Amino acid sequence: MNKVVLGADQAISDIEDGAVIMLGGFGLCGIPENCIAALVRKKVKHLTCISNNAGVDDFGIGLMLQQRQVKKMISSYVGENAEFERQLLSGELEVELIPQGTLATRCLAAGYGMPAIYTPAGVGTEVAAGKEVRTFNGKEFLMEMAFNADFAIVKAWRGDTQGNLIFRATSRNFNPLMAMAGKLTIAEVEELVPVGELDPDHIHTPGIYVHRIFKGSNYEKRIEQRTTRIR
Amino acid sequence: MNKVVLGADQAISDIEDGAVIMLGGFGLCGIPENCIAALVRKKVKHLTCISNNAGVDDFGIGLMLQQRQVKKMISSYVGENAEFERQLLSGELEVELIPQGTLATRCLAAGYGMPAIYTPAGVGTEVAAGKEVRTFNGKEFLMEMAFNADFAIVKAWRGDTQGNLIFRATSRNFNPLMAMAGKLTIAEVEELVPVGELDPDHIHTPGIYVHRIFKGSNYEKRIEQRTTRIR
Amino acid sequence: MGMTKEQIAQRIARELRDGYYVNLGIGIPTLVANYIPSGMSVVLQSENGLLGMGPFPFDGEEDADLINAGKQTITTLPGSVFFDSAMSFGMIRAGKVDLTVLGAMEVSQDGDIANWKIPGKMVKGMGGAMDLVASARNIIVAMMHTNPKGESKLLPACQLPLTGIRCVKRIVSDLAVLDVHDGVFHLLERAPGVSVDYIKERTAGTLVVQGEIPEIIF
Amino acid sequence: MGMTKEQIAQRIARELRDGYYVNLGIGIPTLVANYIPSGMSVVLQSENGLLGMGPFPFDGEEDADLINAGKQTITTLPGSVFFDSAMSFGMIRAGKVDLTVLGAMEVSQDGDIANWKIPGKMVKGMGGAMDLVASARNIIVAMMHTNPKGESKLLPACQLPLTGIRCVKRIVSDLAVLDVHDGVFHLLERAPGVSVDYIKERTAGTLVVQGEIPEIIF
Repeated sequence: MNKVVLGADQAISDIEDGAVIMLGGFGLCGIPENCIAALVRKKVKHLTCISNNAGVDDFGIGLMLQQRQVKKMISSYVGENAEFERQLLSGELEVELIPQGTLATRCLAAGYGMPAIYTPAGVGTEVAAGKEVRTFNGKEFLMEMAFNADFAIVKAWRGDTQGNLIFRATSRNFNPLMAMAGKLTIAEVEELVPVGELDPDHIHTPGIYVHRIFKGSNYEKRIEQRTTRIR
Repeated sequence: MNKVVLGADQAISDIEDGAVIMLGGFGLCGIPENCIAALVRKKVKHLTCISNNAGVDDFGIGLMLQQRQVKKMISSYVGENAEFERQLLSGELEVELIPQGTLATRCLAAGYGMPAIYTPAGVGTEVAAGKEVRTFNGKEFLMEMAFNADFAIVKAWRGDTQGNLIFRATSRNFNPLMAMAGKLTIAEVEELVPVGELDPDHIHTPGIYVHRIFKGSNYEKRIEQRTTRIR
Repeated sequence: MGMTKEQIAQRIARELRDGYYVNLGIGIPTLVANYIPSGMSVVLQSENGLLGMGPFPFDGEEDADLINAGKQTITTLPGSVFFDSAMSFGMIRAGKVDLTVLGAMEVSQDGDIANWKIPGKMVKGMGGAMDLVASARNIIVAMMHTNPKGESKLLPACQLPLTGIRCVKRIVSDLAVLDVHDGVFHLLERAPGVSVDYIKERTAGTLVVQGEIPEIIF
Repeated sequence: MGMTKEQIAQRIARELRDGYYVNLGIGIPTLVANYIPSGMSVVLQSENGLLGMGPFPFDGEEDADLINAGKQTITTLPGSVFFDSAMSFGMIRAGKVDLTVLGAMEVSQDGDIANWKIPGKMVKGMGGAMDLVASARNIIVAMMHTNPKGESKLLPACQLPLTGIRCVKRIVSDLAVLDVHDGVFHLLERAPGVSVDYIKERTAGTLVVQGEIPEIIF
């Protein structure tokens, strides 16, 4: 049983046109840079991408948008991205906007085998259109369905050869949730260690959820809003 | 803002007769020994206890059963416990048995503000009696409600003065879930450290879920089934 | 006339209590962090997965893995915790965050809020706003009382697509502090030098004024 | 006549595949761990919160914080992971565990299973059994073909309170290996020295026997 693959190209080799893929990350923080680059190289098209954001024009999922590889984005915030805007307005790109907590919890539901969850987010708004509204203890909730994605692609800080993952700081975000939610989960890691090197109490994603893992390279880890203070 | 209390007696001082309390632990592993002892000392009665197990005759929740402090147990497995059996047969004690995964997920639901969850566990069995059955993708699920407990009492390995908790090995079990689920959460820890000493990436329960914390003492950590192999 | 953004933030900071866990939205709400009274323990939640948000890093110490919900580089504090987005919105949904402060384009006298979408303009998405407003036990809106054209943003009913309904409890605008309950706005405090009549004229929704309305003192 | 408990476990172990994640119940299922082919990577899940269950500890090295779902002291292995009970049953419910092996008091030809409660006897609880049977993609039941009175435990319909319905895929009893589908039992293999007729006589449910039924070889 070997989950370790050589690199991003091998890891994503069976992602075909029309696939539904989840991509971890919040903004540009914790995104699977290597796999995104490989998807661009593979020129796979008509993808449905579930990711909190859509990258920026020249980085992250923005690179896939530039190559017109994305048919539909399912996100909570698509931010400043001129190419995204152009494709959306021209009708080339379909966008489904869903509340961030709903996005996260629909991943959790998939990873925990729960077909649907109830959340108050979006009650009384256009997000509720066509959805079941149900009252519990006098408060209204929307029923939201678990995601059903062919692939999940996540980025972790450290991983071992059994696919156990540890994330770092706020680059954790959606990564462990999507790792659980994908039918097939690919993890790229900054550091790939032999099995037994990660403390079993510190692992965020158990390897049972991870099917392929590789050590990524040349991480750019671009910063979207560089804010600092004076010493 | 001070979450640190002197000890178990102070921590549970406002738990009154008739309270609904959750107690962490699986078997005797990871149970809040100090708080259980304090509840026995306080002689608080008519409690509803939500805990995966009911201890053994002379340890864990069994100590509270001996003092007839428990009106109702909500558990998945009540094991070998003669006093428990006697009270159950005599009608002194009420028992609600629920599947272990349902127990865990009803805690998670409470901690995550989800009023109800769907699980396939118990479909077609007596557990389903009176519950809504709903079909998703051709499979039947039961709707199970989030717990609503006045107090959660958990045991962690290490904690800091802001209530951040780290659990050890399989003594984690229900503890982080119940910590999230209680309206008021009390944590007893083997080691209480100053804030800043726990790695923010390794904390299992964020302090936002914990209202009181203290360093427990004299942990017995009794082993229920001592199984070993020969060298 | 009216309060500056800093003064709005400063006034909101007076709503903080020791031990509060607080989520601050982008814009004026972020400024509230600058006015936490010293000695008061207030823990800031950032919904991308952090409790205990610290100040911006010193120049050169930015960490790409450590950002807030506005995607700004930040720092941690002693006691900080990281978690995933499901737990983050879980604690929000469960009402564990004591106070949420966010901006608004419109608020109605029923407590509805619109702050994510303007028809005809490019939609960027609601991010975590719908979760926050639907879940928070206590929401304060930080906003300008009127739009640049001078039209009231405190309305009988929101005109813009809603972010959430019946959720806003309190508004701190540049002109006033108001509570929202029982289907009307209640005037509580006036900005320095702003008259009750001036506020009335700029409040399109029903405004209840009871007794003497104190002026905010800084 | 028929297989020993060890042989049942040994036969079940032949169902293991490299890379499997497996949950083994208490009793005969636990013995399956002793027959994992060397060189094959099989990770054992213990539903109290562990992936990668190792053998019992050496005498004197027991750790009270490290037990399995049967409350026995155990050890970890390189690659082990601890998690909470919600994640544990989450991965079970999501079908991430490849194989679940558990005991049964009765199995019906529809794949229903009863293994938690006997009317009139003290009820101990279902523990994680209902979650496991309702969720697992692949369930093998390890059981005696008959009760001590010689009555079949493979029935047209279960008499005891059910643990789960339409879930059992395969049975390895002391007498035979059987599949359960299309509302009948299908005989696949015979225990050493056990005849098809002998199995037929001891199977109360409908038993389909097609072609030559091979004898299990150890």
